[in-house]
Amino acid sequence: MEEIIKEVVIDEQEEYTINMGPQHPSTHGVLRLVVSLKGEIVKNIEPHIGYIHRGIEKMCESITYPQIIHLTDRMDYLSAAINNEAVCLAVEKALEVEIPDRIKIIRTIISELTRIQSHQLFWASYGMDMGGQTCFFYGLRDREKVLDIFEETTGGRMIVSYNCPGGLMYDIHPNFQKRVKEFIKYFRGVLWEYDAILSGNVIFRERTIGIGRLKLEDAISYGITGPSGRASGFSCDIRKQEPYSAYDRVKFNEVLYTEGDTYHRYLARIEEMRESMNIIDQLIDNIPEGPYFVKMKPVIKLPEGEYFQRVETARGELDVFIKSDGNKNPYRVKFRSPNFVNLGVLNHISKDFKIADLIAIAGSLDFVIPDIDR
Amino acid sequence: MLLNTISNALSTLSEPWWKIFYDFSSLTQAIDEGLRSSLSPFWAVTIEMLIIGVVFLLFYALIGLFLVIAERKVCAFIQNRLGPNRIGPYGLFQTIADLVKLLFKELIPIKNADGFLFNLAPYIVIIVNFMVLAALPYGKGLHAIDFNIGIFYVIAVSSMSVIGVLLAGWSSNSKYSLIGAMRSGAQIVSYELSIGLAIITVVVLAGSMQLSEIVEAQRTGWFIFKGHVPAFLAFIIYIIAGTAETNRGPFDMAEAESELTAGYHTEYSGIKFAFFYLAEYINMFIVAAVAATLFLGGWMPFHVGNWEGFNRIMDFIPPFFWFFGKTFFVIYLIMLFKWTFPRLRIDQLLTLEWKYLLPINLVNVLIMAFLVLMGWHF
Amino acid sequence: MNSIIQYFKEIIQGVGSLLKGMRVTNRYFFSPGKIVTQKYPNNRKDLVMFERFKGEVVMPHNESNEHKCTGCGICEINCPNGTIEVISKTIITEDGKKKRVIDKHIYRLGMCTFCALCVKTCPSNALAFSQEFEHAVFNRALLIKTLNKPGSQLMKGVE
Amino acid sequence: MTSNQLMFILFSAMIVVFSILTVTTRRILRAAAFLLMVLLSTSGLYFMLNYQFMAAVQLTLYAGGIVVLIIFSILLTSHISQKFEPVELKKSIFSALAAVAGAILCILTILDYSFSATTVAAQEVNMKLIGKSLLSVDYDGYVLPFEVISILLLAAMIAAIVVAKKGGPAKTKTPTLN
Repeated sequence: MEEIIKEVVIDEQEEYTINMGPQHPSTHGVLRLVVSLKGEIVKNIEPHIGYIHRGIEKMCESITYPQIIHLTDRMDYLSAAINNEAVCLAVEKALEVEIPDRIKIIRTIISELTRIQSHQLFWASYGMDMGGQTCFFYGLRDREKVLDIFEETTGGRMIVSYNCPGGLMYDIHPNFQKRVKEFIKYFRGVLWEYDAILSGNVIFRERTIGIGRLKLEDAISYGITGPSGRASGFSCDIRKQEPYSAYDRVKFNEVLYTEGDTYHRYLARIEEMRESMNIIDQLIDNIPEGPYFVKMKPVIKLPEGEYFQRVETARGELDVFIKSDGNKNPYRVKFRSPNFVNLGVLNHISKDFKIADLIAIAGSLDFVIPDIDR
Repeated sequence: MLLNTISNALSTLSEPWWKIFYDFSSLTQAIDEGLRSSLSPFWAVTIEMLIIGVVFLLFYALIGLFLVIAERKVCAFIQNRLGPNRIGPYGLFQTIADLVKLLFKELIPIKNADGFLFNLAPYIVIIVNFMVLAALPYGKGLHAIDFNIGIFYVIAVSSMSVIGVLLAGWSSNSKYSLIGAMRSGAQIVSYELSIGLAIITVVVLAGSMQLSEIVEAQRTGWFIFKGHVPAFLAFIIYIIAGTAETNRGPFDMAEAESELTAGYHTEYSGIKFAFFYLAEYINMFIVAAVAATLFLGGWMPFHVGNWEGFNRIMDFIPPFFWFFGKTFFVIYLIMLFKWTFPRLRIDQLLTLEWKYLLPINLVNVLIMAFLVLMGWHF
Repeated sequence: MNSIIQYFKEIIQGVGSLLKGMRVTNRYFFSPGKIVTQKYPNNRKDLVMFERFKGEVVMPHNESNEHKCTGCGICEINCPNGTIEVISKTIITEDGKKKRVIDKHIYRLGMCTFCALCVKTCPSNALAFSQEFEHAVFNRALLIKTLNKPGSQLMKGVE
Repeated sequence: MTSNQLMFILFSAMIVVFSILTVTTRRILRAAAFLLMVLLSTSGLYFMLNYQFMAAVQLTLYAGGIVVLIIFSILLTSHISQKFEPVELKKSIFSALAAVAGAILCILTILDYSFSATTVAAQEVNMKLIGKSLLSVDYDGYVLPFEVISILLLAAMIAAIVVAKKGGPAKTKTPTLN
């Protein structure tokens, strides 16, 4: 059947193109993939991006440092708190501010909760991409609990704007620790369902194992970071390599696989949720008392120079580069967003697979389109 | 006049009205005799056909609407949701509102589409559904046509529904539609083999193709119990292949919305889309009804050996309800498949058929024939 | 022979994994207590938002229609996208001094990104977030709000 | 007029009309669709005769099998915008003549045969009888033709696989069905 379609293609053309997107159920936003197909075999993919470009980097040049935070929320909206943290860390590094432990630990917990909810949404939408719509609702059901924790403490659900240069916007809510512990307990209890419904399912395994294999050297040369890179054996976890906030005082494993296929990219995220829960377990009872912010000058001016900070978002390495000319606005801000780089490898790994595999591969790279376009 | 005839016929019924639920043949015979006594045979037959047509139209619409709401509710409960809950009690009238909406929606003409085939395709699917529905035994004596070759007729007619899908995909002049149609063509054609062989397993056990006889043969026990392992295997295979045949659940490659947006009915809108949508649900009903008839004893109540009291209680439930109870059980199974499993890829789908279902099925038929020859079934 | 065993093993394992998934979904189908849907417009009465929820920026007034806004304009400076506009006027107080007070504190809800910088930086804590989240209106002009109520005055003791 | 006659006229009219449409339409898939209608009407005639086995075979083999195959191959090879050129006048005259000649021959043959009206009502054919005669080796058994056709079909299937395989194995990483 496949053979026939391959050889006698419609209109006797060798290849034909399909526009996947900007509106397509499985591009998770306004990504447009121009896919060349030969029958059902993908021959070439040309991503067209920019449908949601807002010029965040340019906008940053005209606003002050505390104001930049709210824009970073809107890049990778699923790792909002981690993006905030990146800018805050860069600014604090520039000003050489000593950050108390309390802030560091709270930041780490919020980051890991962010990571968990991001991976929950990944699991949900990946299940949906693969046709198992029930996954979507189970994933969102569990994510809701994290979002409630965020909402109680930060006032926002997705767009948290919780970090600010010098600390946090608010202190943690009195219920915070209790609720986080409840959530961890609950989530440990339902995580086996994720395996029962998707990870262990024979259809899912057949569809993902061995599909879209990314070799270690390719992962490194394309700069694929985050769980997608670690599934290929690329040890790229910033939390291990350049520990920031409180990551130097917690024990956790960097989830590494060598297979590099779709299934292991998926599995890396599931395992990361477990690791994140371990990290939170270690920190949640040890939040020291103290202020939740360091008193900063009313107008923050960075000394002239270039500042750089790397953090590990849910999707990979986010680098913030700030060049300051001593003003209250940065001279230039550059974000190295993980999704934009990860998108680059899509054509490389999904060539010669079927169109259904393309969905699986693209889903396993877990794009957030606003982060690609910024 | 017509109503008079029917009410006269009803008044001649000797038994109380609720007895009708146990045996419809007295009712249908009474109507037939009533019509024939007052009209010429030509008009009697015409009016009977009309009555049956109207009844099936109503039945079709009701089953379709009910299944849509049922599916939405089932999937909602599976997913920890409430499902439709706005229109009517528990949202039960939601589908009626949807239907009204679809009726009023614009039928968007497609540029460069083959208009004739584009419009024909949904009707082919619908007509095929009707033709199959007519042959199913719904209860004792509730049977539009009882063919000698009943089950063969059902396979024969349902094999045509793929034509509607193929025509729809091709005439839409859309690549997504065409890929969807191709997939569904390959899928339906290959899974028909499994359905056929699974049915043959039962036919071997029953020794007849007439649906009423098949049901009657299960008076002493449903075939799924009577034919022990082979019948059970055939049931499983039938359910899997039936799910694939209706383009549902993990086999919805033809409309795979995460890949092909909506597959073969991407370009359809309004009531024509509703036809495809409805036909999918009626197809599911047909598959479930045939499964209930062949494997679960049709309208036969559940009996256990010689537990007289238990069997007596089971007999109290009218056959009509037995049939629908079993059908909805199978429908629930099929829905559970859809809402649990991720979708297969097209080549895995064909591998499943040709590498697993078909060989097992062939061996299964052989074993069943052997069992029947040796008389080892119950 | 080995491959035949493998064949059946695959089938059994596959069916087993499918049944495992079906057990989960089936269990949820028969446990209506786990439903998480909130019937939103019906539960309006007992729907409590978290106290920190950033619904919209408001200026709390006390019973005698007094607020704490001095019209300093720090919120306006801190707002990253020009959501807030503070229009002040000069009045002559009882003791004959000229004093700048707020005339209108204009808040454009449609542009607000809820970054909370205005609330946080306000020196006199005049602004706060309300838990109101039903912002839908038919006219965009309705999203431009004046936060200080008509006739309101600066609270005593706030400078 | 009895209802039987009415149905007969209806079905025969459908057969005639759709046959003509099949050969006159200039779009290939429409021709296939009309052919499907012809086959359906034919099976309707069989149903009228109470020859249900034949009718169902007509449905499975022709409507469900052959037409699906035809449509499938059209789907694979032709585009929706393709239309046939109108046939030349000379060609159409010749084919019309050939058709008329064939029709005359058939009609003459039919008229030649004296159809004796039967009073026996049409009977359903027993399925067991059909099954037994299909597998019987007696004089009127069909086991030999059955086997011969099976071998023919097997050969055709093998040939089809060989033809399809000509292009060499697909250069895909995923297993394809062969």
